[in-house]
Amino acid sequence: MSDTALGHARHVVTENPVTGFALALFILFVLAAIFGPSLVPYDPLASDTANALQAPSGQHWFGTDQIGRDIFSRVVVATRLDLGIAAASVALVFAFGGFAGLVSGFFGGWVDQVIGRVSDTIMAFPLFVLAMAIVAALGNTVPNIVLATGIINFPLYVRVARAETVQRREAGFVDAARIAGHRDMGVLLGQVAPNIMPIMVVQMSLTMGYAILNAAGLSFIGLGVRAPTPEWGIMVAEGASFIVSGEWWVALFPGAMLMTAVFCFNLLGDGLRDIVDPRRRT
Amino acid sequence: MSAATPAAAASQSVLDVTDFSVEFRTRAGIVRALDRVAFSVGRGETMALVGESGSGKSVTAYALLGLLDAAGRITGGSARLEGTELTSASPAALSAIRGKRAAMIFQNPRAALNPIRNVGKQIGDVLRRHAGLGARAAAAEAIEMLRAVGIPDPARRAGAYPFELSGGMCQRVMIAIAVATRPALLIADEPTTGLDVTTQAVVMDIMGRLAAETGMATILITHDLALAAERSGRIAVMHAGHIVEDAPTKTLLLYPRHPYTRRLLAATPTAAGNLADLRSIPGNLPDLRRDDLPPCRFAARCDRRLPACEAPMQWRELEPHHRVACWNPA
Amino acid sequence: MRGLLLRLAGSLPALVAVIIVTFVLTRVLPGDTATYFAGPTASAESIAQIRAELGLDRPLPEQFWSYVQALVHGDLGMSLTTGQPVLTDILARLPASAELTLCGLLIGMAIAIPLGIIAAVRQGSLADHACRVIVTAGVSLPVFFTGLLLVYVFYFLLGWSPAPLGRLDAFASPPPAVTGFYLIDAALIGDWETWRGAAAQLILPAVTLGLFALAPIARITRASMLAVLGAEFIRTARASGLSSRTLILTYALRNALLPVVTTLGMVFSFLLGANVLVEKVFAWPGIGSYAVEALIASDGAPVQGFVLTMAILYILLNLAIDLVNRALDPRARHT
Amino acid sequence: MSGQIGNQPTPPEAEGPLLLDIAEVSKRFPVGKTGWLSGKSHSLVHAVDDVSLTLARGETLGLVGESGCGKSTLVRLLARLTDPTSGSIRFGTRELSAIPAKDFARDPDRARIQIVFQDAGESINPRFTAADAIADPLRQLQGLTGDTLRQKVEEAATLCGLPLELLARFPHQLSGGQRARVGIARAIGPRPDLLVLDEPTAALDVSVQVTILQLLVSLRESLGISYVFVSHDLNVVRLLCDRVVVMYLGRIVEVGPARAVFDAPLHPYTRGLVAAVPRLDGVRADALRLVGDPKSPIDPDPNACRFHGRCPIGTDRCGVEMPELRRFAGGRQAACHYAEEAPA
Repeated sequence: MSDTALGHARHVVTENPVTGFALALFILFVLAAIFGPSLVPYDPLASDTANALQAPSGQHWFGTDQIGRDIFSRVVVATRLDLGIAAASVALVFAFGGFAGLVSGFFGGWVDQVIGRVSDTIMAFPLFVLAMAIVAALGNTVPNIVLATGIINFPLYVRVARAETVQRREAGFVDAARIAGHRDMGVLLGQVAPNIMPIMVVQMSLTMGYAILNAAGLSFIGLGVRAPTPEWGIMVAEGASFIVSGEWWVALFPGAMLMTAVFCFNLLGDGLRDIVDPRRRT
Repeated sequence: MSAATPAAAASQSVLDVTDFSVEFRTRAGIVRALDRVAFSVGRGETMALVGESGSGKSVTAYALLGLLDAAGRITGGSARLEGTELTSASPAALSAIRGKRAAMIFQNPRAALNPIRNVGKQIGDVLRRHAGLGARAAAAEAIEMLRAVGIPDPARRAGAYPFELSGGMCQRVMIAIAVATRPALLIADEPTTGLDVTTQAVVMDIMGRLAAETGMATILITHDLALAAERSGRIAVMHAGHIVEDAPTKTLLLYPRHPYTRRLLAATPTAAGNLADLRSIPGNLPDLRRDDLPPCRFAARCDRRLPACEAPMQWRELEPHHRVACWNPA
Repeated sequence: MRGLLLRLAGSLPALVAVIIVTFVLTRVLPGDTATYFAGPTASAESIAQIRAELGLDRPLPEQFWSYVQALVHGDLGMSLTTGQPVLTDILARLPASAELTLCGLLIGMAIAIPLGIIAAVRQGSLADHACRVIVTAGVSLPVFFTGLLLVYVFYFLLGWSPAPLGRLDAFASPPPAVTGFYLIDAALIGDWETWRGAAAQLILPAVTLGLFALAPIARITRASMLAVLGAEFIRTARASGLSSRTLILTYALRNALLPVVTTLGMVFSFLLGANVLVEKVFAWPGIGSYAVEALIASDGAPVQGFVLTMAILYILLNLAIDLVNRALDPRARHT
Repeated sequence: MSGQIGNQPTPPEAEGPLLLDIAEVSKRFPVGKTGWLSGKSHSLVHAVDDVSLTLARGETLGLVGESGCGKSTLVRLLARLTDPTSGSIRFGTRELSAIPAKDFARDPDRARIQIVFQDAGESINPRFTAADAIADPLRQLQGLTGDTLRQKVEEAATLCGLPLELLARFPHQLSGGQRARVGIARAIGPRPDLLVLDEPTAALDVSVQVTILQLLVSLRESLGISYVFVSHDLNVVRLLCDRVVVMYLGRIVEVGPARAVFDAPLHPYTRGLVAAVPRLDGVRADALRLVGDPKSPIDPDPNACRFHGRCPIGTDRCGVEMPELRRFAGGRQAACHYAEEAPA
């Protein structure tokens, strides 16, 4: 299986260079997140008012902001925080939402009812507004952003995991496993879960992008990460007031970085979906 | 199989197919799905096209009516519907023929109907397109068609949606759509597969009655030899894109001549036989993507194979109306 | 009719859930609610006073009961920033947000639905490739960033747009309020100059939201149209020789629209969130920027009122979508 | 698991001639929404209603009926995949109905009741190879590992005519006939006493069907397994089964030796069913037609014959008095007020 999957993956990457490109970009982002802070030319927090609002140049590739900080350094350093928040929230929701959906779909009954009600309640809010409310109520900290982003993605994970589980619960191989002597939990974890895992991984890649956007959006309106911490959303917010006076670089570079990261995860998710389920190609 | 004279009387024939070939271009190569298929169907006649999965019986129907998907194309031969050549007809001309002069019904009737349009309107759509009726006249005629296919309380049922009807009812609606314009030819592609046998019997009765009343020719595509035996006047047996034998139903069942037909009959459970008397068919269908397909695609599975079988296939008319594509018929 | 009433009743649990969650978020969770409500500059006495005023010293069920009672009477508290009842503020600002969101949605739908249809009908064509690029790029755009880019290009570089500062030029006066939608109100009295001014202000933020809504709608339209075109009943329709007009519009499109309508609920959820960000970028005097200002001032009641309003709006939207769905899909009427 | 005395699994030789004895088994499912406001619905689908039947050791019992007749539910009941609402299921000397389905997976009798599923492709975990699939019950139920396991897998495959080189393949790499053989090999691996065959050849072409049916006959002879064979194809049932049970809307309408039932049906439904089966020798002009559709299985009238309204010979009595299964000569039973023995 892994042999054919790998072969198929290689086939997809060669057949679809976009996925290969996304993969390369992804690796780049991961490297920036790990090694960025020790590689950047300037201290991301060091201000230099003499050199405030400098356009991009050989010295400051992405220019400097209103108090003279190097935007390139800030943008690179921010990668760790932005991706970290997104990855943590996706991991959180994958574990809880995925498991809830699995259990909900497999056992049905009151478990399904309760999990369904929780999902419905979350879904009753516009999701970004709910995230705002959670962070505003719990306080402006990184763990709270992670939590809020996880919570608003919960219904999505439940729905995907539940739908896939229900579909497989009806499949003959689940009955076959019972006949072969597996009990509920054995069937659930040993037979159903591995089968829906690839789809959940695709889901994770697709929601990474959304999680990044959500966290940056919160910071943009002043919730979440606080200045002067380098974070893409805040940096765009700080640059916003200079757009009308023509200092485009202050907002553009962090915004472009943000966009590229999200784009990368979306492309990767689409590519992974092609690998997992070639029939669902869009 | 070239230069074949179709068995049915030419004067009465509705559809004449000769040397009809179809290919599919796929990633894994060209599938030679149909090879020089030839048959004809006369007015009021029901011909069954019988074969196992992959034999090409459905492809034949789709290709005739111009319903092949983008990968498939007709590579040769001729198909004349009441004198009109179908293989060279433009898409617009085919669209004008479909549903008017030649209609088709499918298996899985509930999925084959538009789920959010009531059945009366779905019948009406065909009438408005092909019979030039206005909305009101089409609606009235649709109710008459529902009555004609034996649906009780047709005026009320015309407002029903497919999900509100049983599978058998849906198939009757399909038949009503197909015969609404009194086509000369009806192609029924596995019309009762998936329906219960009691429903199957009723649906087949209705098709038979309508064919008798209107004189339309029917092609019944089925994998079920027994159903073909009961419901057709003539059977053409298909194997791997070839028609291998074509004979009046009784003749074919009593005196099958092609080795594949004999094998197929020997594998079909009957009301009286024993399991021990049944024989399976050894081997598999040849891979139709091969470039070196043998002239007889059954040769590799055949126990009557001769050196002569390497020669190009030809039809042999063993007796009037009984043709077989075999060098060594039984 | 009975189904309609049942559906109305069906959105009650969501409403109850929303009220409970808002209550829990503001009153129960850690963090001193009185300090939060009193604002950052409050003294110890005023905090104590507010605590008593809010009844925070009473048991939770009792607090909840008075909270619900206040809600029923439309009492969402007072805004410390504006000094007005929150309900008054929100009602005054809601039309601005509604006009913006609806225009954004209309722009998104007007482009996305035809694009999705063409992409599906002509698979592999230029339109199809364009659709795929737009879909993937579109969902990757941070909406606040798109807005800023548009401002830079159309205001700073080209000078085609007015400054991104609200619904009307500072010197213009708004049309008399009928609907609160400037475009409609100005048109009603035939004041086309004001109409043009309002439209000029509206176009950039609305396009920003439209670009945001475009991707998910185009994606689902294309996918569902493709699925429907491959369905068996389309094959039946083709076998019946129906014209391509009937085939695509009556048979394929109506079926394909069902998932699109359902997805609009999700799109609305995103749009209402994006609305907050866009209002901030364009200094749009809607309820989103109201909430953001209150958040910065740590003014609790407006934030809570905003969350409730958004959630109730969203419930109503979902109700509307459900009704449209019922009208389109006979199967939905039976469940 | 089951500690009661007298309810222990018994060695087969100590048991009587009956392998399976099902008495008055019913299965009902609640239907309708159970929402917050709409309240709990009390409507029930009577999927299986008051079914009693027996299976002798070495016998093959056919179960026929049309879609919705309850045969799939009955299969799940006697394979102990679902719990009956009421009634008794005796397997050997042991009462199984009291053991919840979710615990039966670890029951010692699990290995003795196995199923061959309808769609062989779908019943094999797509992540399993043929060998994994066949090995799974052997590992779970008999604790086999290593070489013993491999040996048993190969033995089962060989018995089912599955070439050993195919064992490493995934289901999508096998043909329909080969998948069917994997399904059968998996089921006979633990050497069950009862094998439930749920439409094992429904998806196969006739040429392949024959080989699978013949394989089943040879396994029955060499392993001494009893079969419950479910099919909608009466001709196939007649070929394979000693006795046949005909179901209609959850109830048994006729039981008897297969040939007798099909050649001279007692119940009007069976008559209609038999008449509807296409025959190679052509249609009979006087064929009986069952028009209309079955009634709804939701909350059916307990006092009316389920076939009433569709029945060609029914009277008012059938609407007010549920016919019970009556015994007829030759070990036959039929549930019809007007069933009469065919003249000899």
